[in-house]
Amino acid sequence: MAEREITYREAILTALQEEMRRDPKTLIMGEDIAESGGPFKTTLGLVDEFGPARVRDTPIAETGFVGAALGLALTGWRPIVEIMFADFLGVCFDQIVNGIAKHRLMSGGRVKVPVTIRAIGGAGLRFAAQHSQTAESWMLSVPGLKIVCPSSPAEAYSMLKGAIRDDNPVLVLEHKALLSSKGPVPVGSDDAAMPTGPRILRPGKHVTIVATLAMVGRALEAADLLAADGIEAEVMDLRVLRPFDASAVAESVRKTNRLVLVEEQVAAGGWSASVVADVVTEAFDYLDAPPIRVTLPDYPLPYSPPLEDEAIPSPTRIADAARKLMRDTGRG
Amino acid sequence: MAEREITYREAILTALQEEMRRDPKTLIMGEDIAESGGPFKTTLGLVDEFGPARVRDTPIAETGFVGAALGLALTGWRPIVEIMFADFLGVCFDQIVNGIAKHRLMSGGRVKVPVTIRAIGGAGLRFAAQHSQTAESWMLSVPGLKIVCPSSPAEAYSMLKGAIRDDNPVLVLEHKALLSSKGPVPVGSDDAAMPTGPRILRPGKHVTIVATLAMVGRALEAADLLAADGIEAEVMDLRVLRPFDASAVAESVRKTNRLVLVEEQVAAGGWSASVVADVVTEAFDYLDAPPIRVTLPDYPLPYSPPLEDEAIPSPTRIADAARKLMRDTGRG
Amino acid sequence: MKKPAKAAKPATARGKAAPKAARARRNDAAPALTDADRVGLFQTMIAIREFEEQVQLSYLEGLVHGTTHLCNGQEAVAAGVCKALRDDDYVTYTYRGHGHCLARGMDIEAAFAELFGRETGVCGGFGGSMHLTDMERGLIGAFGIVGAGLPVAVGAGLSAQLAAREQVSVCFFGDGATNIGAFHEAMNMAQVWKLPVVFVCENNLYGEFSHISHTTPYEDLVTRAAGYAMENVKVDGNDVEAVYEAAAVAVARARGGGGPTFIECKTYRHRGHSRTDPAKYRHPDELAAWMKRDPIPVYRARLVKRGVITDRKADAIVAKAREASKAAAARAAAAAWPATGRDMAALTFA
Amino acid sequence: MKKPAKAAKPATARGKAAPKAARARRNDAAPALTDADRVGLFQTMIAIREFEEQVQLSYLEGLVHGTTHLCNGQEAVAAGVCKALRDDDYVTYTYRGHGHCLARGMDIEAAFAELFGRETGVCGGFGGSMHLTDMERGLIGAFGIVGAGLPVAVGAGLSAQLAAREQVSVCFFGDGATNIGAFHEAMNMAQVWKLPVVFVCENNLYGEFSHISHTTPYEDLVTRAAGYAMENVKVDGNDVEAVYEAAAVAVARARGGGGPTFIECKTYRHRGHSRTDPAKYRHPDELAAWMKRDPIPVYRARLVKRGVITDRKADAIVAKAREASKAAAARAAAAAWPATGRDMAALTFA
Ligand SMILES: Cc1ncc(C[n+]2csc(CCOP(=O)(O)OP(=O)(O)O)c2C)c(N)n1
Ligand SMILES: Cc1ncc(C[n+]2csc(CCOP(=O)(O)OP(=O)(O)O)c2C)c(N)n1
Ligand SMILES: [Mg+2]
Ligand SMILES: [Mg+2]
Repeated sequence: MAEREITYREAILTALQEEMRRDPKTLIMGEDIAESGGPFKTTLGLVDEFGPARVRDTPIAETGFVGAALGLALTGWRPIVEIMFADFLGVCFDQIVNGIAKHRLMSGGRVKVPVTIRAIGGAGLRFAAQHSQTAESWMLSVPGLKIVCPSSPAEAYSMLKGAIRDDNPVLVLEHKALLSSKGPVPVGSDDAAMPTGPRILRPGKHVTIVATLAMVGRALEAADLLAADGIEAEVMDLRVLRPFDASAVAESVRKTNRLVLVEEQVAAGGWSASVVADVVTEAFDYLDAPPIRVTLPDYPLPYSPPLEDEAIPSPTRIADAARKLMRDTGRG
Repeated sequence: MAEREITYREAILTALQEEMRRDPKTLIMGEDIAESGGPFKTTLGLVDEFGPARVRDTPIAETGFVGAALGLALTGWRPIVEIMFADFLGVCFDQIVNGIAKHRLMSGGRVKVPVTIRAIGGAGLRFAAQHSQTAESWMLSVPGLKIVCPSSPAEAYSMLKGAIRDDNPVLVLEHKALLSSKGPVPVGSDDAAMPTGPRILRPGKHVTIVATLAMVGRALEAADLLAADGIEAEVMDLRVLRPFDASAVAESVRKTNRLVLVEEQVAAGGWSASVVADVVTEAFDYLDAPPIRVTLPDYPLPYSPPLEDEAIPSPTRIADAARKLMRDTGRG
Repeated sequence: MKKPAKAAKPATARGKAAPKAARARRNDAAPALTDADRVGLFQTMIAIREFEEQVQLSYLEGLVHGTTHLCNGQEAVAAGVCKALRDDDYVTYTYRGHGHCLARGMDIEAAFAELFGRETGVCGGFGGSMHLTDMERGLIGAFGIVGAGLPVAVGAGLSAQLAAREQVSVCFFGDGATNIGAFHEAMNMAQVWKLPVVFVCENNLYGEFSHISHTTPYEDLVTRAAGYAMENVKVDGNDVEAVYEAAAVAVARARGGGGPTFIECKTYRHRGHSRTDPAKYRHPDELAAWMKRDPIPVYRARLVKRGVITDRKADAIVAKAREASKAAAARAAAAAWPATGRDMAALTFA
Repeated sequence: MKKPAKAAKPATARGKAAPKAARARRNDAAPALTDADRVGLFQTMIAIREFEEQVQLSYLEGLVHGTTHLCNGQEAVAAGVCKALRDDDYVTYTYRGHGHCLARGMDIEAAFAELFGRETGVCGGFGGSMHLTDMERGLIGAFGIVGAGLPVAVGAGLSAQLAAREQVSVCFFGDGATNIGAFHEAMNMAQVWKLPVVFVCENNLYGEFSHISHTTPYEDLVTRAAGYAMENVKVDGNDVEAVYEAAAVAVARARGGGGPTFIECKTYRHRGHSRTDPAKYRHPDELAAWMKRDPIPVYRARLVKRGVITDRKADAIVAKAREASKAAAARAAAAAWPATGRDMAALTFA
């Protein structure tokens, strides 16, 4: 094990490489992932090491190859599939929600379904409404599925390793705006457990800010802005969307008494609503004001830069929400 | 217009018949809906009146015919599609969430998409994990889509009429356990606006109970149980899941100060979380205790009767939640 | 402008796992059946028929919940195809899957118990009639979503190809399933990757209640296979030996690295689509004609005529199967319900 | 056991809208092109080429955001097919849709403005390069999800059949799209219902970066059509007149109630899949061979040789188109950004 400063993209690639070396029963399938290394180059070179049987270009047939992953998993393999844009989860939705996620329980717990689904999502690159979704809200309610979402190279590395080793279906939602971000990663690490809950990235005592994926960086920027005003924000990366457990957030709220949530999805049906609902249950008496959710607005994402920028939660909007909470609780 | 006592199934059929008479640009497509009248017999006889061109049996190709509905809508028709079991929304998910729901905004608001999608969902009939979902949680977050869910024959009738006349995509989620339930319906009514928010079915001052679809009846039963203890529950049918607006619930909570939500979906990512989050925002100071959500447990629905019964919220579980709230707030 | 195409030879795909070229047993005839095999085929069909007759009786007693999809009339397909398989082959099937499971040797008491929702069910009561699974017999999944099993079978076929143990993956599905996208993606992938997958289409002429002519541009579904340049064969699905022969050829081809085959079995279901369907959409003459071709009496007569079996022996087989089903159903009905109040986490996640 | 099938005659479907049997202009030849038509085809191809060259320049200036998918090399398909259409016909296309839109007469300034994300864009800046829509020209939708436009085109075809105005619905898609389920469902439905839909497959041999041999069991995609017993034709997609002729026959068949046709246009994209793709996966010889067959110089040479056009005239057409694109791009670049801070409800819901 050695800590190295690498990109999120390299972290994904390294995790794939290490796990494919470790376990000959792993394989990866997806569109244009072999010789071309994938449109986002997260599989570059894998085919040279593992060959085209284990690094497999598929037809444009997400239902086909995601379904095939279930067949592989049931017969002793540990397949990984890449969904090029998370938006395309829509075309293989049935195989995920009715097939992969349910097969174990329907069998009375007698089968294992070790499938890893990697999907690259996210807004901010002017890809318009059909290529910018992180799309996790579609699946927050799907029992039998695990969902994790890495916000940094280190998380991308360890979550993916954990997902591959997990004996259950795991959706790893990666964010395309983070692919070139850099950070220290403990490469060669053999410790690869799935994350079990949120992580505090910056401790603070006045307000808890919870975010995921690309919003984590923006939350940290907001915390800087707030610090200039003397407001100490505790920034948490939620990390795990399924199975859903907000108790660590509630714990933070017991300290800060204020909660801001930053979600790159619309408010209705998103994880921030579930966090609020659970935190209200667990820490009702500790909330000094209603939590504020900073989310996408309730329309499909527009293409034009000013319209897209307006839609995505910005550090300023996040900081403003925190300031409002301070004011509402008489500390502004 | 005449008020008649008819079933939910007949209410659906009557609404279809009336709207298809009213507007020659309406048509309905689905599997086995023509001569056979559909597996749930909600289209019985329509083909005799409107012919096979407007009451159209499709291949088993939900992506195909839901996508075709978009093409029809863009070219002057007002298509209705039937999804035999709401669970099958998974196989045409992309056409709904990335196509139908987004086409208008992506065009800059220059097209209209008057598509009605009827999907028959719901548990309680021992249909196991792939044929029992109401499935709305998959789509709560989809901007551009409207979702309504009728809990009674009158609602089934008026919501469907409103949906058909609406110039936007509307998903009407019907519940198969309600199909034979009876109630008064104002047949022949020409007033068919889409519902704009929840409806109070039973006024009360101690606790607000919000439910949808088949859970509405159970909430009313729970209210009877509670009444025996002197607890007056206000029962609301949420009715509209998209666009999402919980302000009427907040208003009720301002009166009762207590909130129970009953949802035939798992808790994570469901509408009850969104209601809680919004009510907390709007009526924070009026909540005397954290709202309680009575939902499906977090696993796929089992087949066996005792296991299925255990999973679905019962009147007793609902009443118990309300009683707990009363106790928690020192009124038990 | 060139001529319209009719079909094409597969192009050689790049970058796929090397087929085991050595033994391309492609056009071999099926291994000949012995008389013992024939009696076995008869027994399998009888076991399925008697199982489902008992399901129907149990249904009327209120023991079977929800819905069930019986395969009466189609037994020859399950029996014939499964006869051509090895124990370590993989099979996917549908909500109409009792026959396939029994032909693979699923314990009938565990099957009944599953239909009855009991603890002793093959899925502990969690799956029910539409979701019988039994990994030990390669019964990797029953799919309630039309077409959903096909990509899964392709995955099992890929697994077999990679494992190089010459296993084969078979998927059963109906005529209606050939209209859905999953069918297409699965057929295409199996052919591109030359996977050892046998696609068995039970063309019983109807989806739920709609005749194939409403939903498909022709009645011979082998035409679908031509669109993938896939080996294909049309067979009388009510003739168990014909089904076996077609399957044996396809299975040998698959084992030998010769790639997938599409088998269309022309057959008919005697009952409605599911328990609530009186099947009024079918002309009585059509039903009557097919009842005359019921695979079981037809095969029995043939075996008796050929002296493979006596009438007495045949009767004994039926009686024994009936008795076995009845007894198994009784034991299943006496089994406990699954316990409630459990923490289901361990059943949801491994 | 019967013989394997190759293809089949469509069975008569029950319960579908009666085809307008009167005029089954099925095998008619295409209406002959006049010299003016030929110049028009050339102009259309040039307009598309110059538009996209300008897009590339504007891209480098930072005016085009996100990604773009250019169709250089494939202009003959859009030009030839659209020449066979009426103004009231419907068209669906993809993220690689600039050519189709321009061939249908989309205003190039509004197109540039959309790519630049401006208020004056054809979708007000909401759609962008991948989602150009223009209902007035029958341009009912650009689909960013592979295959998603095909069922929509089938719906428009059904609309046309029901309206009985003899309109036709055309959908453009790539070779890669023939691997996805939506393709299958759309082809099947169009054939069962005998809809006036023309499926135009632009077979440019690649998906994003993968050669067709990785993903499809053959290179001639007309074989797909045989699987639906659908009329089909393979055509040199770089020969604009050949494309026109094939399309005109298919369109006439569709208008006359003769049902759908699948047209495979063999073509090639000169650039990579999208702006970030240097297209290194292609052999330089392959590219060079196709560049020699660039539809524009080839057609220009033919027209000059036949005396339809002089070199001077051709140069003038190019110069004019280049100038028009440049000017339109400049105007588009000067247009305002869409206003922020708006209530988007009215743009989301009608
Ligand atoms: C995606 C999907 N759509 C619709 C259904 C409802 N359904 C169940 S069985 C069936 C008919 C299937 O016909 P076929 O494939 O011929 O099989 P058969 O039942 O005749 O064995 C339909 C429409 C489903 N289960 N899944
Ligand atoms: C369902 C889906 N999967 C994957 C993609 C990503 N993608 C965009 S274009 C493309 C290749 C399409 O190839 P083809 O159909 O041949 O069209 P071409 O780009 O060559 O015109 C892919 C894989 C997508 N947009 N939609
Ligand atoms: Mg059938
Ligand atoms: Mg292509």
